[in-house]
Amino acid sequence: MSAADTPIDPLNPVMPDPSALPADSPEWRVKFPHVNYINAHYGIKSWLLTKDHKRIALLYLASVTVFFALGGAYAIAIRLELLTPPGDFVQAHTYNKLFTQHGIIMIFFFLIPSIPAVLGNFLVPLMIGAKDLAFPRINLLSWYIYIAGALFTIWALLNGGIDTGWTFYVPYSTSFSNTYVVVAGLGIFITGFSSILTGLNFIVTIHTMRAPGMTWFRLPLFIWSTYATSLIMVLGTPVIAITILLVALERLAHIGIFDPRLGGDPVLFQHMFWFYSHPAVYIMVLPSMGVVSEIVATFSRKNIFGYSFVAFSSLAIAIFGFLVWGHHMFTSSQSVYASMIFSFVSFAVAIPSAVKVFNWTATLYKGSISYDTPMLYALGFIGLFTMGGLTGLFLAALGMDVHLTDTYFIVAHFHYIMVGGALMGYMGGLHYWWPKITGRLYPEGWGRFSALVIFVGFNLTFFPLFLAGYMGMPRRYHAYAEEFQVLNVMSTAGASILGFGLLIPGIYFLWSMRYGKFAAPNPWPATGLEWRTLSPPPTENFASTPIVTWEAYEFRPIEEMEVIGPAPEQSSRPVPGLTTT
Amino acid sequence: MQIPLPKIDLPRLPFTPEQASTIAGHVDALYLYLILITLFFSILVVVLIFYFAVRYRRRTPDEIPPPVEGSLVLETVWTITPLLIAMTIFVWGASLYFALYRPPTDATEIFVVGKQWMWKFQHTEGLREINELHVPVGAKIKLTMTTEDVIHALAVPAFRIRADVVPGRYTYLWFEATKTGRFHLFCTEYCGTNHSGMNGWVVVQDPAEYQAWLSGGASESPAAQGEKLFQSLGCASCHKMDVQGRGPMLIGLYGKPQKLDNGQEVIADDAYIRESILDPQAKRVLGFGSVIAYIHSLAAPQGGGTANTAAPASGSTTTSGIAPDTQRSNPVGPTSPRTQRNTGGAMQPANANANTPRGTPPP
Amino acid sequence: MSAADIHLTDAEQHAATALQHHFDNMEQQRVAGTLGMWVFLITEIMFFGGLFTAYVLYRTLNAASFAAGSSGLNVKMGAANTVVLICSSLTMALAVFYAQTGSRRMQIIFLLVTWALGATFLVVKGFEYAEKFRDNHVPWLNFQWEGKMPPGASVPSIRMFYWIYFVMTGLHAFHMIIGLGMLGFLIYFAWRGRYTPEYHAPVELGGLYWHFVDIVWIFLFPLLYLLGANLTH
Amino acid sequence: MAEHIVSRKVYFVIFGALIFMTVVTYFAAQIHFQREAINTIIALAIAVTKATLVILYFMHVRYSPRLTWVVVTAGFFWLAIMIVLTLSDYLTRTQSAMPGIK
Ligand code: HEA
Ligand code: HEA
Ligand code: HEC
Ligand code: CUA
Ligand SMILES: [Cu+2]
Repeated sequence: MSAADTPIDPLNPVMPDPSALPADSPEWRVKFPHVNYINAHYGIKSWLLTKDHKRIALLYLASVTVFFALGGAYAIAIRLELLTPPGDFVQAHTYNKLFTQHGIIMIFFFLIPSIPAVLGNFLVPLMIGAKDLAFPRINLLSWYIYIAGALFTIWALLNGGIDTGWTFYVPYSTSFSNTYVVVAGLGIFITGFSSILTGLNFIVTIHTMRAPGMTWFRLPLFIWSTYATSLIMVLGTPVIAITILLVALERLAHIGIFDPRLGGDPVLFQHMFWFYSHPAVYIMVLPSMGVVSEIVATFSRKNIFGYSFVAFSSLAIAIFGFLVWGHHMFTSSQSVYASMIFSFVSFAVAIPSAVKVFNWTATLYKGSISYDTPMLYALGFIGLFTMGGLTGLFLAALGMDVHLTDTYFIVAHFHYIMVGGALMGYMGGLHYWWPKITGRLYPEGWGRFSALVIFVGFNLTFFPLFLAGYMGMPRRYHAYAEEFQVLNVMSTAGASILGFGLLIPGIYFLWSMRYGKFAAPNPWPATGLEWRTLSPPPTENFASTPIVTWEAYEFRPIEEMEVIGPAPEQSSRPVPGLTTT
Repeated sequence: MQIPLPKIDLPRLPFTPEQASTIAGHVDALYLYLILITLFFSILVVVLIFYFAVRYRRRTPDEIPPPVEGSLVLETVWTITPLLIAMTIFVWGASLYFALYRPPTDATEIFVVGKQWMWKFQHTEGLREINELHVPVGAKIKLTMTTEDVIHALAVPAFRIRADVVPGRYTYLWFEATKTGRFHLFCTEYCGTNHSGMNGWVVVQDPAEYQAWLSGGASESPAAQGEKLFQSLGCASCHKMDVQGRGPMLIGLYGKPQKLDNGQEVIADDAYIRESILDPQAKRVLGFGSVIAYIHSLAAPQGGGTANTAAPASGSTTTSGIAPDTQRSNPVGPTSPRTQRNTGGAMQPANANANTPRGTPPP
Repeated sequence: MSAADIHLTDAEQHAATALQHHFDNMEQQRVAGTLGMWVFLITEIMFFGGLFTAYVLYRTLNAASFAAGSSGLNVKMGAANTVVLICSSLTMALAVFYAQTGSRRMQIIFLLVTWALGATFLVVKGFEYAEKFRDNHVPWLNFQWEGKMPPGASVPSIRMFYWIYFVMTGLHAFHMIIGLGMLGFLIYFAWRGRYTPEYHAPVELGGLYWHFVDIVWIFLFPLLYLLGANLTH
Repeated sequence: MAEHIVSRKVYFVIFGALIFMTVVTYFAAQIHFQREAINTIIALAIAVTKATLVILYFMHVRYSPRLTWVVVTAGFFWLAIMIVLTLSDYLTRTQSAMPGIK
């Protein structure tokens, strides 16, 4: 039976497998419905030297997954240690390395590159109708830089690790710690350039490579949030680079810019560190917000309520996010007046986030809502981000932060946003675009199941930590007082559920790459340009430059959404789901 | 001290910290306000999501709902409302902050020096303590704090106070305790290996009891005096009661065999204990080699470390035999910035030996 | 601007073999390159910005020490280097001009002159560093201060000034070295006749970078050298 | 937008102005003003002018699309944010430094 004459069943947009080829037969790639970016070239070299943004995205996907698993392993060790009050599972200095390395890896090597470098790389050209990013070679270079930075960091880890906390506060990091601060710092320094180059590439691409008709206000919201993220990467990352350079110089040559004995000021380090690291938290969450906008629109088949408000709120977050860094320093001996400014702006920067939350909720109104896995993650994101964000307000309130800073309340706050928010967004995005990325479907039932397990496990892990924090349990403690134990046991129990929940997608994603059903070009169906090419897309994305005549999120019956497929000669067999070429 | 801000007195609920200072009720009131806001918005969002998700669930696979345009009125409402609410939090939080960080002028001053990994307190009367701070209930106390090495932070959750101590500068805290009892005191700025061991207790006493404590409590039993010495000399910073500190746990030690690092075992009798105090190097407990090296470095002339100061004083074989007045003999060096003149400023961060980088760190 | 706004004749497009596959036309490619360079330059501003912040802060807190430290620098050499760099900016601009107008010979000549001026700058800088070494003003090697001590100045803060001086000028010199390498690359390809009026983006972008490095120096010179100039007599 | 070619004359005029200002700033720095700040202000004003000229003419921003203007301004604006907000802490501090440290 030829698939081409099978009508697409909108109820089940998944096509019957046209090839009826055993998926593991040696020629399966050759006989795959069409020539695409995955099967266009073979061999390890074709991957390591690729300039195709989609392949580079996969390189990133593989590398950040490794780091996520590593960071997760550290997290499990942390939770095991905290099961009981005395420090019995590992030694104090080992514990300090655990949370430091957990933080460094999760932030610099997992979360910051996760959505921008994986989904962003894959989607930005597709969504705006371009053949590639503006600078494909720089794109590849930035992956190599990332790997170089990662190798330095791994070298530091293997040699005995680093114990300064991910915040590297001086003078501990410059004069007291005798761990591999400089090597690990160098790793972060180098990786920073990867992030700068990625951001630069996105900014230029979004400005100069949009397809005809793709005006700014027709851009998918994911592009807006990626654009805002890129601004932060470009404007903020150089500052952490120079800061780390100064720490290294201070350590190696005692330059004394931060050292009070040499006339320096340790608080200056905190200013410079947070000048980057606060905006960096928006690098972590903005892309997720973009993903959530896409998912919410698609699975309620509605245009995003207040599109331009959502778009501009991303920019507002990126810009105002640079004015609040001092809220990490309320108890640091910073001037009380400066604290007031920073606190004030912190509240202001919460408003664009609020706008987004309300607009997503309003989008659901009168929609046609389905509960596929990506949607479950997106709705989870909205709830958990709201909680994480609102507890951020506790911390932004000066007098309240004095009691809460450096307690587990902080730990709970940022895990709610970074795990409950950013990670959920990333997972949702991976599921949502998985058919496009691999051309295969993941098993929906397992998807929903694991999303629920993760949601439950997550809340059990981190909610108790709010309480522990308010009771006063300090963070970065290897051994703690008895009265906090109950809460910590709950948290550890939750972490094991969470870890189990995360393992499931890890397994079925791998499984689906080989055995999953073939995906139609537009399985959900959704509206973005990326859904108007094949799954997986051919190397240069579209057969001809698309001309955009529709608004963002303009839902139409799937028959009306033509696929701008590959040139006929590229296609080795009829492509199912193609109405036009 | 009257603070013109809302205040609540919490009953002791599970998972809430005790309220033991004048400011605690004020902080809790703000906390409650924030919780209500959080609950309101979280419930609002969650309920709406659930309601819409059920009410507008997809009924036929190809249904395409009509698009809904945005609404400027709604956008304005949900921009302005959160902004206004946020501003109330800001103002409240800021006023509280000023109250927390502006010490009353009539407060009694206590000097605090943090160092890796202990807290040293000095009362204006000259009395010094380590990891324990005795204060009378109902008195306004101002802490003037600094550190010899890295940044630490002093926090007393029951009082809802906290501030970093920063090398090269003084920072201040104040409180007025409202309850007698023992309250946790934590170091909450990460400061290195034994950060989690850098904690202790604030002991709030009745004024009379406090006076007795100040004057030395001469009528106590030798064991009680010894305990006090053990605390005040800083032994407790290494020999913890409950967790493994830098020194071995001493509970259940006396009279039992102890494994040494040369493989031998000794019985921990009086002689052994005396020797261990005087000369930690003589017989080393398994697993503490590097600490011994550190204790050695404490013997350096300007350091005034615990080990060598305690040694000449212990004329008899038990700890309680140490003359009570060693308590005043500057066992850990001068603590207060004010007394720095007469002691040559050994504790000044600028020249304290603990402040020089330890060895050559790896790259 | 989007690709739709850009119209070039086919002839123009085919003239340029340098068009990369993913761009629609040369104009799009050029605009993208220029924007990319500018965005890169702001990251450079922020990179140096961290140091400028430290400088401004300590200068504000220890004005006297910084003036004293500054009086130990060689203003003449600094000024000479400023002139050298301004000249090199001019020659670089001219090189771009000749690339735009398609004069291969003049283009190469001016690139070479720019290179030579850049090298001169580094040589002068080298002499200055050597002088600092002789005067025992290099903080991690041999710092001693026998110079001016205006009221309020202190040796640690002066030492800090010298640290900032070395880190800032060192980083600047590092950028100069990269610039020289880049010029070498441009000279080679210009010599090979690669740059035409249609395609000379590398020369233009190289020019932007070179001028940026010049601008950094334009600020470093007064901030570091001129501060204490009036203390020297 | 096609490329704009700046004439050589403009380059030479700008070059002359830059050299002139370098000379001025050099001699202005030798003068001992009553208030120290004046020296700094003169030096900085000249530096800013010089940088602006380089950016506008040598770097062709004067003839560039608005986007380039935005990018350049944003760069300096962000630097200003960093410096100003950092100083907002130090210049309004009430807590004292330890005697003899600073
Ligand atoms: C992705 C990461 C991320 C994000 C997005 C945020 C978002 C916010 N953060 Fe968080 N934060 C971290 C990650 C993040 N944070 C980390 C990692 C740390 C600790 C670093 C360390 O020390 O190791 C930290 C620490 C931290 C502190 C310092 C605490 C301390 O150390 O003492 C503060 C203080 O102000 C703070 C505040 C905020 C605020 C106000 C927001 C806001 O942007 C939140 C805005 C969102 C909402 C407000 C929710 C949605 C709104 C509504 C539903 C409407 C109702 C709204 C109102 C009434 C205003 N955060
Ligand atoms: C992105 C950021 C991120 C993420 C995702 C996490 C995830 C987790 N973190 Fe994280 N955490 C930080 C960032 C993050 N953390 C930071 C910045 C700090 C501060 C560090 C500091 O103080 O310096 C911190 C500190 C921190 C602490 C406090 C330590 C202390 O102060 O003493 C704790 C304690 O419970 C903790 C626990 C956890 C847990 C249980 C998870 C769990 O969510 C982890 C779940 C993941 C797994 C269990 C992995 C298992 C899954 C697999 C192996 C399958 C994957 C495989 C394939 C896909 C193939 N973290
Ligand atoms: C800097 C940390 C430190 C301090 C402070 C310290 N000790 Fe110790 N102590 C150690 C270490 C490490 C050992 C184990 C080495 C050894 O046995 O030689 C030890 C061993 C001992 C022992 C023998 C215990 C055994 O298990 O064998 C006794 C008794 C003792 N100390 C008493 C004291 C007393 C009393 C004080 C206070 C005056 C004190 N210590 C202060 C670190 C410290
Ligand atoms: Cu001291 Cu932590
Ligand atoms: Cu922040």
